Amino acid sequence: MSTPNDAPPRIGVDEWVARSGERRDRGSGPSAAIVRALERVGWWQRLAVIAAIVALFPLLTSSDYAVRVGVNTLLLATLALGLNVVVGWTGLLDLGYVAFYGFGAYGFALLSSNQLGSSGIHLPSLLAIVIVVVAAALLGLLLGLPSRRLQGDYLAIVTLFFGQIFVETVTNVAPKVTGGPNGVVGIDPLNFFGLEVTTTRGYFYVLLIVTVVIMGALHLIDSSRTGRGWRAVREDPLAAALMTIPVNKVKLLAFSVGAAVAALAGTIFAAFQAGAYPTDFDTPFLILVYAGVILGGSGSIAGAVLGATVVSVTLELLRNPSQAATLFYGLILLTLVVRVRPWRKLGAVLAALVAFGFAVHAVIGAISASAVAGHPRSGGWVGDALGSWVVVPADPKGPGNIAFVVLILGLVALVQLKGTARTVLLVPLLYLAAFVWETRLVAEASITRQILLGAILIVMMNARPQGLLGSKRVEVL
Amino acid sequence: MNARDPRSHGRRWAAAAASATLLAFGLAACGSSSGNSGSGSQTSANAGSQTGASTGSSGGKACTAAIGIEAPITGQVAQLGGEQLHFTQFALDQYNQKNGTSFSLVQGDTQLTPAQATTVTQQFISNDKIMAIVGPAGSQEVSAIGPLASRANLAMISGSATAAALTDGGKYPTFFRVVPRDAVQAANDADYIIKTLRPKQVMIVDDQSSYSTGLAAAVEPLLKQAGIQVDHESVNQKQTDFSSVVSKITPETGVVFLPWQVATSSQQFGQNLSEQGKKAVIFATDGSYSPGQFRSPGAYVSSFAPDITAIPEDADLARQIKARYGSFGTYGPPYYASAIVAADAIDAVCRSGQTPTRANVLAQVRKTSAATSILGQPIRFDAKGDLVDAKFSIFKVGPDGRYSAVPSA
Amino acid sequence: MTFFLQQVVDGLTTGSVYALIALGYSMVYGVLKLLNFAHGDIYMVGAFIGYFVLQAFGGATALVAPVAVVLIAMFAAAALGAGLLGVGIERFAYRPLRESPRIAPLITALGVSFFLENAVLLLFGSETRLYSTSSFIPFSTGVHVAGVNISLVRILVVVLAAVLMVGLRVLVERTRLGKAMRAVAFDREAAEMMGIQVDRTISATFFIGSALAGVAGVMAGLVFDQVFSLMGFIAGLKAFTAAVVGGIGNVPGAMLGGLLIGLAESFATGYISSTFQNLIVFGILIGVMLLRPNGLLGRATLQKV
Amino acid sequence: MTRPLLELDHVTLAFGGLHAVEDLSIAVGEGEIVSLIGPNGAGKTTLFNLITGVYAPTSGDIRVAGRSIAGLAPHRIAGLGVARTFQTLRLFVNMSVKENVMAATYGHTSARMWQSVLRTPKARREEREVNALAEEVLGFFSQRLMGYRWDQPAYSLSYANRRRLEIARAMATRPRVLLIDEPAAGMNPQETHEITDLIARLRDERGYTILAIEHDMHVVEGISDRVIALDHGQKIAEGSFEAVATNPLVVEAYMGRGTAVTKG
Repeated sequence: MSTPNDAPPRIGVDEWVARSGERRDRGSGPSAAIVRALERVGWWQRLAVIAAIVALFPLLTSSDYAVRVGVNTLLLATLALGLNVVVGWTGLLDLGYVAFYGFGAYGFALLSSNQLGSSGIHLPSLLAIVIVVVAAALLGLLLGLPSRRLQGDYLAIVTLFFGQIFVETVTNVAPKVTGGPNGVVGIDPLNFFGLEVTTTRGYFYVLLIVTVVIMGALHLIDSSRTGRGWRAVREDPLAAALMTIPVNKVKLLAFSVGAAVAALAGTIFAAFQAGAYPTDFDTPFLILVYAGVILGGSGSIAGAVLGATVVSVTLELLRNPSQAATLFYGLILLTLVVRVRPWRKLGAVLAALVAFGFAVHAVIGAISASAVAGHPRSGGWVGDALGSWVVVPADPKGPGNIAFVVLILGLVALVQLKGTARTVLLVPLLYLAAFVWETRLVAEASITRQILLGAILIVMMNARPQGLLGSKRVEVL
Repeated sequence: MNARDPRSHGRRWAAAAASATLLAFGLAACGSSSGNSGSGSQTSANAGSQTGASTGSSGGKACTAAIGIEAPITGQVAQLGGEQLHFTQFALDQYNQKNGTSFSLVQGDTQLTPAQATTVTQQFISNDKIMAIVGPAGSQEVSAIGPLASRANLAMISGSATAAALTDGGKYPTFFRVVPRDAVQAANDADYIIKTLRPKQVMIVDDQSSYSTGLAAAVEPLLKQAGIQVDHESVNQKQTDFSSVVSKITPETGVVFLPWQVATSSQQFGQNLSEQGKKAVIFATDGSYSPGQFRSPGAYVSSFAPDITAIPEDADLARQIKARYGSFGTYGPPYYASAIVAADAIDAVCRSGQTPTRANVLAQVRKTSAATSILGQPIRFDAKGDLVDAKFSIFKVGPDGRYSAVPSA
Repeated sequence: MTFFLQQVVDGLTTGSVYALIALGYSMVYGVLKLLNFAHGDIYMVGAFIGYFVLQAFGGATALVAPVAVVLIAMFAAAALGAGLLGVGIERFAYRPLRESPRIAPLITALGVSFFLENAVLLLFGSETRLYSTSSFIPFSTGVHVAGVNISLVRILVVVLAAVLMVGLRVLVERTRLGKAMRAVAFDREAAEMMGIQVDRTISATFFIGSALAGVAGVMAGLVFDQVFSLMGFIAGLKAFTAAVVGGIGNVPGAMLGGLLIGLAESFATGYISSTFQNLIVFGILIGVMLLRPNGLLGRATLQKV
Repeated sequence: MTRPLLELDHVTLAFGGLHAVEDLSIAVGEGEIVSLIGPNGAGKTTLFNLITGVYAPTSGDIRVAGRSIAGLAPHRIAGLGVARTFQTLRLFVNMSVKENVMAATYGHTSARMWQSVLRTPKARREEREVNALAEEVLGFFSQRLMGYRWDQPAYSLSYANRRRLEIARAMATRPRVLLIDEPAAGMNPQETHEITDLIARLRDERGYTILAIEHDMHVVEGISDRVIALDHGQKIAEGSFEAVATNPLVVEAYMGRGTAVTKG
């Protein structure tokens, strides 16, 4: 996915025309053929094809868990789509976004449970969703009002307050109504005209339809007057105003659309989980939505969906230690293949690595038997394969911790070094990485998951600052 | 999609298509490999018992199964979850070693959010090696995953979800807890405060968590009935300085009731009290029961178990855990007990010659009858999943920070 | 009066800690226009360094050196360690992204934050560590004014924070480095053409800002006792708020913002309601932001059209 | 002079005690090209900001075709037919060339968001019109902004082309009055020459009334029907190029600051 020109674009450098031929001729082989085939059809055909592929997914797996991860992914994707309107297109840093998700969930919860009144309120889902989404859109308008006066990071902080206020309010104010920290439970499932959605697969398809419809709608908006207005406001609010665009109105509209999309996702989430709890709508979740939008490429519809997918699926893969191991070793190998050129050098490094491992294992084993008494923590064939290669002490915690710190320092040194020294250092570092993984990281699977998520974010953004599908942008400060 | 270049447009869509396919495969991998997903973390539980597994005692073949733990292992309350994880891991390691079983532990980090707890539970359900869940930690998580676990016949044995509503009306038939419900502790504490401490005024400070507000709501009416004036305050769980709340304590306030989740916060509250020279006595609940961390002299702590470090049979165990994982408080021991309940149930199924299934493990958990436990009391469950004969002990913190049990009123 | 004074003392201590963290936020923002979300975690690392230095001296109850020496060692080690960590983070996570859209380093900063929090969790475990300050600086060694006991620790924290802030102000206004920092903040390219070593200046900014956060971490340990891997998250959020409310990029503004939030918190609890403390504080801050859209001391930058 | 289209009536703009524009009265007739000259800091761009609503006048009135626009929001003023370009180019740099122009039709279109989503006949018709308008406006610059450049992001255009695009974008707002801020700044002699022609064509072919700020006296001489000289926010001279250029006050205003009247 790398572009030929990795330098950031600069104003006034007319590389566009010069590179048009290159763009046209780029790539050969199957991937380029697919690209060309897709270019020939319209956007909605593409969307339909992708939707159809995704729709097959629940049929291919028998696991409810996989489908549930799909549901979570689609929820995150929908949220990312809404946030993309506010952040990616209109350029408003909204840190209170996830409150609308919560608002949607709580709104639906109150209108579809026994929470209010003596026998509760149980509206038909469609009605409840419409009420909640419209209310959220209005609330979005209201909370967008500060954007008339505040810009950039100042707007960010005020919206952050709104997000916090939402969590505080549902937790502390009127716990009789919102259930306080225990939330609202016993929410009705979605029902449309007498048809109840009760299975995970059912929710998957409901969400798939919602996501695809939103993607289509946003695509049409993006290429319409409204979309151009949003992006013009992002690029230069003052110039936009002088080009007949009512900046404040356009900003409020963006807030409102974002809020409505988030609330829609919230209603489905509440029905799916059959409960709404305050801790689900706190800042850590907001961070994930942002990560999705920006990782995918701020400003791109497909990017928002892809980014959310990457975030959600990566987090799930990391939940399972054996998959995490595959990801860990796989990523290291992939990085090596991409970064170490030519092939001969790569071969040398790998050979040296194997030899280094056996040598270290032999030497340390000769000095102290207990230092190699442990077994690699990775189970399955990986663990067996590494058994006599990587050193695992009987009590690996202390050495593992030290190695972890040394590994980080080593990586720091690696970036500083150039040439042969770099290649030479690479071998012990790779070994150290395996050592740390087998001694500490697998044992603390849950913590490792978070550490790797952090590392992946850092590496991904460094590798591709504009996001996976984003286009390179010029920023005028 | 700023520069409307149809070509780059197509490329992005192609990438989206490719990644959607990738996602499908990824998810399929999630699903298909969940059957053996235990293998990854299996070793983490029985790493300490490599030899244990071979000395099988139950009919020649080792009893093999996985147990899932749901706890906030990372995130804002990792203090609690870490301890829960360590005790569970330790319990299973020991159990395997003693009984020749081969029970592995699968970690499920929920960060104390119901949304994540639901996903983790679904993952556990998909993993057909998992026979029981230890946890989840929070009452709101239990209500979120209760229906899922019930449908899957999956027993969940919590050591910290104490909200009374969870076992009312048998909503979650597969839910059990080895700790008494709020009502028991609330009645016990209120009784002691009213009859022994006899304050004119009590300040209740909750920490806005599910655990805390539940206890506070149960204690408040009892105190009021006894004619005690109650001042209810509340602090955010993430707060670290309580001086402002402490400054609101009047000389008439005899007792400050702290149903808090985090022992070190109670300790900080005690510091702020003595810093401002206030004379009120702290009465904390089991969330603060942690001899290493909450040692405000003169304070009272209630707990569902006598000090496990004071039980002679537990002393060795406490020492080992401390050596392996560092100091601990109130959240670990019940998880040890939960893990043992789960392990015993699976082992019992194996001993009876059956292959463990969720249904027969669940039935066995329901029949649990342990004469003793790490908590120093027998463990049996009533029809709703609550502990039978739950008792609470009250401790006074001495000048040296040591806990000593006081006779109940 | 006693009650009022008590709230002031509480507010000032918390506010000083927030202010010190906010300074780093603001300085980094000044030179890079980057919201360094990992800043709160640098503060956490500082608190841990202080804790381990304290343990190295025998721990709270059995100090093997005079208290003053221990304190100096703790602050110095935390400042140095945190400072170097900050420089390292800038060098490896942010520098490659300097020419990218501003939102990219933002996500990188979140990644660094996740990484630091959980690396510490992995290395040091989940248990909360306690400084147990009262064992070596008893509460009785304070000042008693109008019925309020102001402990020595609190005085130390407030005074040290004030000294550091004045020092920083002098540094920014008077020294060569300060001038370079201001120049880079104003226009990086122009500064580079004027012969200012931009990379070095940015590194220095990160060092100073992070060192201040490290000192704040030790202060928090001394006053609030608890040290744990996620303590930086909420403190960072508060400091971010303080920096923005004061006028981001503005040194006195960060101090003012920190103190304002500290005082608002203690007064909200003391006089209105502890339950709604955060709601009240956020309400006040939203009001401030709407009245002064560029922060308290931030100047509206006149747009050149 | 024909009927005045743009009138400034005793306009004053004060920032605190500082008077950026003081008691200024100007009238520009329909179809006229008027140049504003004056040394740096004379208040020329500030005057543009006043007319376009970036600042509201402290006192006095501004009228377009007899209608007062003082104090209106910038987008409303733009909608009433006042468009401008910027001295420091302010394009929507990350949008394509064509989108830059299309965005500027916002005020003259009215399709709601839902209409765009449902692609109602009205939305389609508007979109077609906007598209045609953009192509037509860009066509005004002949080969410079044609065809293959439409999908190019604005940032990648050359400096001169970005200046042209600014004018094209302003044209898309359907202006009656076009305020052009230093059109020839940074251009080479060839491009400067082209710009001079272009401004004349803008009036002759499109019928815009033009008020231009310009430093290059050759350009000023080439385009202006009339020249107004400002200094310290006040009008110091008005009339034909020759009359203003030789006006002693103007010469002094420039010379006093060490700048020659005829530069470039």
